[in-house]
Amino acid sequence: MKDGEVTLRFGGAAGDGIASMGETFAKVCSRSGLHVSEYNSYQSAIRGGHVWLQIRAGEKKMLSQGEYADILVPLNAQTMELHAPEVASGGVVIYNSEKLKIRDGLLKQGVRGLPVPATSTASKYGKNPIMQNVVALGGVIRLLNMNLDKLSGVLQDTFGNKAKAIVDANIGAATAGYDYVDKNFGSLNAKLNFTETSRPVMSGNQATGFGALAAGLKFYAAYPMTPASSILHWLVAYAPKFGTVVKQAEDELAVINMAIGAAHVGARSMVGTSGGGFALMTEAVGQASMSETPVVIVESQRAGPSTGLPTKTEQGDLWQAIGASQGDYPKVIIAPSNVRDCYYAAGEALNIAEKYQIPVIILVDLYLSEHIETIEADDINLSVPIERGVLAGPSNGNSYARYAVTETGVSPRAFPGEAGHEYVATTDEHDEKGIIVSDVLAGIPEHIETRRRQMEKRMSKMNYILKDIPPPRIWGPEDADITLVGWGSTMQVIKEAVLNLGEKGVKANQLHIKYLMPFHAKEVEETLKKSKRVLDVEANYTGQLAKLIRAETGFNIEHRLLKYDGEPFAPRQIVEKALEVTQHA
Amino acid sequence: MKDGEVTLRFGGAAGDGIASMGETFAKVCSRSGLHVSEYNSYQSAIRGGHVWLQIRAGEKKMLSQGEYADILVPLNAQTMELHAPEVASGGVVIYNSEKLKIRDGLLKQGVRGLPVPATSTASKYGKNPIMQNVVALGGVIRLLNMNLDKLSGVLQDTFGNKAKAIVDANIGAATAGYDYVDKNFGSLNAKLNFTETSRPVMSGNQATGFGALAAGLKFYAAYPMTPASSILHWLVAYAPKFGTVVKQAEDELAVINMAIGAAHVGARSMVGTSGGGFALMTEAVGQASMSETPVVIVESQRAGPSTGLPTKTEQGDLWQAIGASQGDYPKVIIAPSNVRDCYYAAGEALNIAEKYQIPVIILVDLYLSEHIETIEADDINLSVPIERGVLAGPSNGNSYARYAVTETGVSPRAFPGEAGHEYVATTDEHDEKGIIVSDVLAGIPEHIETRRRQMEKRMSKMNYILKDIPPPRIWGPEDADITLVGWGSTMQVIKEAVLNLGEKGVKANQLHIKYLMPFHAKEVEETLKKSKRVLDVEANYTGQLAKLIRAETGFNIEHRLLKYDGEPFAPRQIVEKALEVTQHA
Amino acid sequence: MLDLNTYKVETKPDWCPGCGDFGVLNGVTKALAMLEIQPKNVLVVSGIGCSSNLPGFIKAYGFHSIHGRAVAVASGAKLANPELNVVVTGGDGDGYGIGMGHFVHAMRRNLDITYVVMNNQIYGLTTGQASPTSEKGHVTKSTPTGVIETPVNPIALALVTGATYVARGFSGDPNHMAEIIANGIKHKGFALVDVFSPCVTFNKKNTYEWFRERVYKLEEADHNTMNFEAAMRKAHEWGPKIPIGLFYKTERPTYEDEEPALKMGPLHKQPFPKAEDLKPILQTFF
Amino acid sequence: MLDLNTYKVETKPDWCPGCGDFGVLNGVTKALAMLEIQPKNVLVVSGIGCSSNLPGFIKAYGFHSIHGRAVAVASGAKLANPELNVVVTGGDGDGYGIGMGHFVHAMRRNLDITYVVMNNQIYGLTTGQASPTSEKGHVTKSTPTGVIETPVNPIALALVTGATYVARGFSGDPNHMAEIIANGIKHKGFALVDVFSPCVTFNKKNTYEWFRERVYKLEEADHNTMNFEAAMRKAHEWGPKIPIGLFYKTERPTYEDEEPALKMGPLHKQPFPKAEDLKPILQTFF
Ligand SMILES: Cc1ncc(C[n+]2csc(CCOP(=O)(O)OP(=O)(O)O)c2C)c(N)n1
Ligand SMILES: Cc1ncc(C[n+]2csc(CCOP(=O)(O)OP(=O)(O)O)c2C)c(N)n1
Ligand code: SF4
Ligand code: SF4
Ligand SMILES: [Mg+2]
Ligand SMILES: [Mg+2]
Repeated sequence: MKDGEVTLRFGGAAGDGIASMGETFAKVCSRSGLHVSEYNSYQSAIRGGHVWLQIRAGEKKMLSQGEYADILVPLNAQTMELHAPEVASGGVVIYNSEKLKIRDGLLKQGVRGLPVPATSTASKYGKNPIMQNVVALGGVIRLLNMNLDKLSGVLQDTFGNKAKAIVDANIGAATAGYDYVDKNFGSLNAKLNFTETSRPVMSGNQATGFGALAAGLKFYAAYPMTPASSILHWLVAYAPKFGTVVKQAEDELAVINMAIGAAHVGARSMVGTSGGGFALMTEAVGQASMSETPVVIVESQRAGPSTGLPTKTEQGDLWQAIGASQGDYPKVIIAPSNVRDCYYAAGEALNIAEKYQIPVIILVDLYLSEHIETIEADDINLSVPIERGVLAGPSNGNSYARYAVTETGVSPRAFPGEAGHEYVATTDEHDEKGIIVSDVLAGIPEHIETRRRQMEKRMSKMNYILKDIPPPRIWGPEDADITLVGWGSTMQVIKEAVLNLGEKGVKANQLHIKYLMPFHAKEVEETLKKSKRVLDVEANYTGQLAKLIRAETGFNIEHRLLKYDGEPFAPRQIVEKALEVTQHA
Repeated sequence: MKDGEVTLRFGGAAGDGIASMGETFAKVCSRSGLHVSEYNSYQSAIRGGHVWLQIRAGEKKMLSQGEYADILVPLNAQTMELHAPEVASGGVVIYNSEKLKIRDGLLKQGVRGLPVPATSTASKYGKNPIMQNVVALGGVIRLLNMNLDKLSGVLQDTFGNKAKAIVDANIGAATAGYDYVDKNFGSLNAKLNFTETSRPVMSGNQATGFGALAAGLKFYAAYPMTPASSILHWLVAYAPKFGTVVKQAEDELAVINMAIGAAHVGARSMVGTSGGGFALMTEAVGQASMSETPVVIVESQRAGPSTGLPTKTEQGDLWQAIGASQGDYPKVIIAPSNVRDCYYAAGEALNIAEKYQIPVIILVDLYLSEHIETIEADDINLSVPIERGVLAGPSNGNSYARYAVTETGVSPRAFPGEAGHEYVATTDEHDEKGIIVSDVLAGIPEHIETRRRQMEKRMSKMNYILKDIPPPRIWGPEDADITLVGWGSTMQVIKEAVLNLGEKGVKANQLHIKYLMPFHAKEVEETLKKSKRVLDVEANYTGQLAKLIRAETGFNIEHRLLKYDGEPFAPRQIVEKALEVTQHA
Repeated sequence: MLDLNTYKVETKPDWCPGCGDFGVLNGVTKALAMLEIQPKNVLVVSGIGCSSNLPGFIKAYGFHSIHGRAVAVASGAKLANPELNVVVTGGDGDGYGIGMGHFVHAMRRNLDITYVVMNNQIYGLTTGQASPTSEKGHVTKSTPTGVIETPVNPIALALVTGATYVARGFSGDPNHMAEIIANGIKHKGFALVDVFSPCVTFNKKNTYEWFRERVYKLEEADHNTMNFEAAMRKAHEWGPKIPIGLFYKTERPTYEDEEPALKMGPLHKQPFPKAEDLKPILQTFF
Repeated sequence: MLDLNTYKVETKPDWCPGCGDFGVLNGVTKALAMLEIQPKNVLVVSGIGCSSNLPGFIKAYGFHSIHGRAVAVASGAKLANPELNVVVTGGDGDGYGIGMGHFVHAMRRNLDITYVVMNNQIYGLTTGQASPTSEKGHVTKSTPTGVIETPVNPIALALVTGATYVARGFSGDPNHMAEIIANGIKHKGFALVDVFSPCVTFNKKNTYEWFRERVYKLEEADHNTMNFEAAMRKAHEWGPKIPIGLFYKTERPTYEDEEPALKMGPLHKQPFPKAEDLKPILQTFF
């Protein structure tokens, strides 16, 4: 067990309440001053199957959920079989001795089994089998020398709006678990200092929803799709009272087109989906750009292709985002890299969308969307900047040119309802006033020019956006032996690998790319050319970022660590690959 | 007027019958032993607006429709105003003197106006104003010293299944026009040798439809969309009697999914659409690859983004094709480069699709789809090879593994109806038998492996396909001063530019890329590295091929000629740019 | 009634001479004038098709969207600014073909939108393929041996799906049509106005004459517009006599009325959240 | 009747214990057994959803397609091999939500397909959001203040759109359901079998008990299944009494029967064109 941190794993079947166990424990940790990172590995089946959740808590920022657990809480035999052998030396398996057994030889040397009669203990507090989880949580609190009151507090907050009896039963079960462990096993020798500084515990999707709400989101539409659905669930619970319409539509085609309609009349609009839903939206992404309607699309990637592994993570949709819709048109792709980033990316995306009147894609993935981590309380600035871009303002009586050619490509926007600005937004090519040229003007010399000018007007936005967004910067020592390149959700795990490499005496640094379109080709090229060795780390088969970097800079990243099995990276895997690369140099 | 060729332009409004004038004249030329290339510039409006068609005929293969006309036939005043000033010196404007005037100073030096009283001439043969076109055609035949009987023959074949009176009226009007010109103007001094070798006159879409039919197409579905619609129109007229189902569905989602359903049960299947329809299909393209169902998608590009300019050409959808659908999966992109190529590409695509059980995209564009050209009669081999790939054959009683892992990634296919092979094709990740792993197996070590193996199995197809398809080769002198790079429909016009450059003493050659995915990176890189200067010629804004080449090879094409106004390239534009590039070297 | 010139723009409609859509343009314009709705308060949304060019020919706000998505775009717009008079105009292919899903779902939402479908039973802009309302046996470019599907019955579909105002007009009678459209706009809830709008270029079967011989007005036929069953019977009349006019009308709360976030009016006029109002939300994460 | 084991596979259904879909699996299996259709001649097509996992649990050919497209995939399959017994199985979200367009258009085609919809009035697989058949006021994950749409009425929709066999089953009565499905498969033409298939995990409103208290059989209610109006009236019964059984049945030529290219049978068994047969086509280009 590493000083200053501990890793737990809960495992069972879908329906066993693993996720809420994780969330409860994460909050207890946070209230005890610990940082937390948690990942829930689940499957599509609603009941049954195999689910396990790993949670790592410690005194410093936890950059990943870690790899091997110190404490395993198996809720069924399958979990015992699969996970008990992986428990780290010095760790324990705390289990319901009335339901499970530890067969001989299952545990590694130095791992202890801690039997708890959880069924009978729990049965005193209710018939719900999930009460056993609470017993186990109580036991874990004791094992880690944590404060039982913190657990009771979280249970109180969670069940507070249910009957008092439920709250009492939960607290009773937790206490019983705590007492049993106290009496029979005592504490582990985990070295953990607790403080009173508690931090918000958030998933990426919650941060995205919250960030968007804070940034003035007024319209959100979605069609359920893992791993984007929880943005909908969060927003529909919190946003309507702020005058934000949150709608589930009949499909993703309706979703994006409704959002475009809402944006057209002036509402800051966003949608959320995963890769398959985004595929359906692509035609309308082009529409948004052509009609110059701002809209933000959150695409949370899951393991593809096609339906693929809906509950597993992947960074496989970068090229889909780049290639979305026919023709050349301006759009922006932002890949936030951790939960805090999600909060601000939502507002930033809404601002860019409205300033440049274009679609902005926020590319996240299942891991980032759904995993939970603590962030610093003051990481969340509740007064985020809101930029609505150039508006036409009251009509000066002259006729209004919605698509006026300007240097930046941005023309002042008007909203229906304003007198004197009546115009038609069109997806056909049009002149400055929005009159379509496709019908009877196309191909006539003057309107061949109209077309060219409108293309140039639209595309010129990209140059100005590139100036607005910060280029990526190297993190870590300038003179590193190896540079680890990545994008999106892998930022923290790569960072952890960089730190681990440093501990092993290998100087490593990190180039993490957040803005994928437009692309800081110059800066990226310069940085990579200066690097001694470059390792691309991505959760996809073809090395999609590496290919983009090559397309934009010509730079070929020789070494690749590509993962396409749906599982998140463990720091060790990156470290090992980096060691291999540096040793072979 | 260049020796051995002549260029004509017909112009008027939509509904004036310009397209059939062009087709008629093209056939007359073909039957007179001439080669033809024709391009019809039209707009979205069904009636009115401005339409003009250019047709170039000559003794050698016509690589483009040329630029300036020798003979202009304006059917309305707008055409006179817009096009008469562009007629090449030595040329003529032959016009209906009862309807139109040539205002002073409109024509270039050396261009003559030839007034014909077409209204009264035509009125003798019927009330249909389109009869005036036939009068004009008759006149043109005389001007070019062509044989009137050839025109009569084409009219006979065109109207042959209508009433004899109609045929007679048409031939009468043509003869009258011929006689009038004969009496009043005689012939131009065009130097054209006629022969009795006639050639098929075909559009790219006709060739695609015909090629697919010859290659055993059994199911075609489409939703109308310019410029792909004429594949549907052609196939529905000819294919059903060969036992090929040709269906218009309710939208593009239905189209591609119906085709996948048909392919699943064993029918060779294809669909056709343009960029916007393809956007809607992308989700199912991934489905085809994941379920390993062969399907061919013809995407005929038009000027985007979004609805854009539906009747104008562009090569703007390459990245959409590359990025189609979420995740990494095998697919093929083929861009035929002329009409002959379309004929064979259809069969080749069907073969690759079935051999590798993947989606194959044929990327053409409005220009290639709709323009008409003569090809050599023996260019059309009616016995094209048909490869259906590995089939399971009769069951041997063992249980069938639809997704068996093999070296090439290809597993034997079975069709519903066969005893003993019952299996489920799935879009969820699955094991070799097709049992989905997403539901209760995902994330379990053994099935993390299953997932990885299936990903590798699928992707390994790409390596074998790359070996199956020929790499691009330089056309022209090895030691050229400049290499012109392009893809798709621009092949011939670039070739013409290369030839023109040669005539001007500039050694140029051409690297034209037909297979865009998988990509012959090695060969392309080697070729480009050997080139003195490289000029990328594309009909899009961002240089989509150049970006792909850089992504695949790192090679940055410095010089670019990018056209995004919807108009096809004229050879002159390419020559001028090449001259600029070579002179500045 | 406002002057019809209130809605006049410079762009001339470029439909084929005689196209039924001219009548619909007149009908929509006249309806707006009758209701004295200012151009600034109208949003006309369309998809793609000959008919979908309509927003370009009328002074008002407009969104000339992509093929098949007009109803979705309009729904979003209405949900974001319920004060606008949202009128959707488009073709049978756009609305009943590719747009079928949105059409059905919009009706069951009962948004206060008026949907005018220029039903010419053909795909005009793409030069004459079969549409979902093409009659059985109709020979078109895509059905050289005749359509083999049963046509969509938009009136019956609207009746079972929840539209609260279901009517039909005919381009040959623009005044009657204007009346029907005006009542549709006035009506609180989803109004479907299916219009026989002949395509003179590609549909040589369902012509003005064809309709003139057949149509009769429900208003003159002792039809009870509040009776669902009667409306359904009328919806299925297709032969020597074809009804136009109002089939059915009922009252039901609109979607906007039931949407809590819209209590405060158009979204873009509502204030952005203040930090202090967001604080309690932040607290939930601790 | 064949042995039910004929259709048995190794994979165990992984629905939640008590899920209505078990009943539907039994119903479909039994129907096939009753009709003595060999697994090799069945193609079961589905989309995505809990219900859409069904093809994996029955021995037959299958296509577990993408969300919302099952009917389109099945239509293509049927058009390419009309000899197959094509059964589509899926959820209410899959079929009546995202799949609405295909659903309506397939019915007007009257392809000989049987469509069994496991209607649980909820999105099961995505953990409990409102579906197009969720009742007004239903509180779900995506509608914390209750659904405000009018639910889709699949029976009424099928009636006006051209399905030639329109029925409803209930998972609580699998024998009755099997009968109905069997008759649907036997029926030449599009058969819709909407099934109340409770989601025991996410729909706590429309439970087995809820339905048991309400459902009654049309077969026992003196209902004329050839009368459209009667069927439409029954389709709108939703309250203390809810009918199950056959609402409507009629005969109309199927799409396959009218498709000229299918005169010669399954497409993949037909010969490829010979060069000499293609020659006349080449001639048209000269
Ligand atoms: C996704 C997509 N598919 C196809 C088209 C081509 N398209 C344009 S209009 C149209 C149909 C027009 O028919 P309808 O809606 O009835 O309008 P009409 O022209 O008859 O008024 C089609 C198929 C398109 N623009 N976008
Ligand atoms: C394009 C797309 N959008 C969304 C999803 C996510 N998704 C999977 S199943 C489902 C709905 C399930 O509901 P239903 O069809 O009623 O089936 P049930 O699970 O209730 O049986 C959704 C929205 C998807 N797979 N694909
Ligand atoms: S083609 Fe038909 S629908 Fe289109 S403008 Fe002409 S008449 Fe009207
Ligand atoms: S979630 Fe509902 S529909 Fe899905 S398996 Fe469970 S009970 Fe059945
Ligand atoms: Mg139409
Ligand atoms: Mg459901």
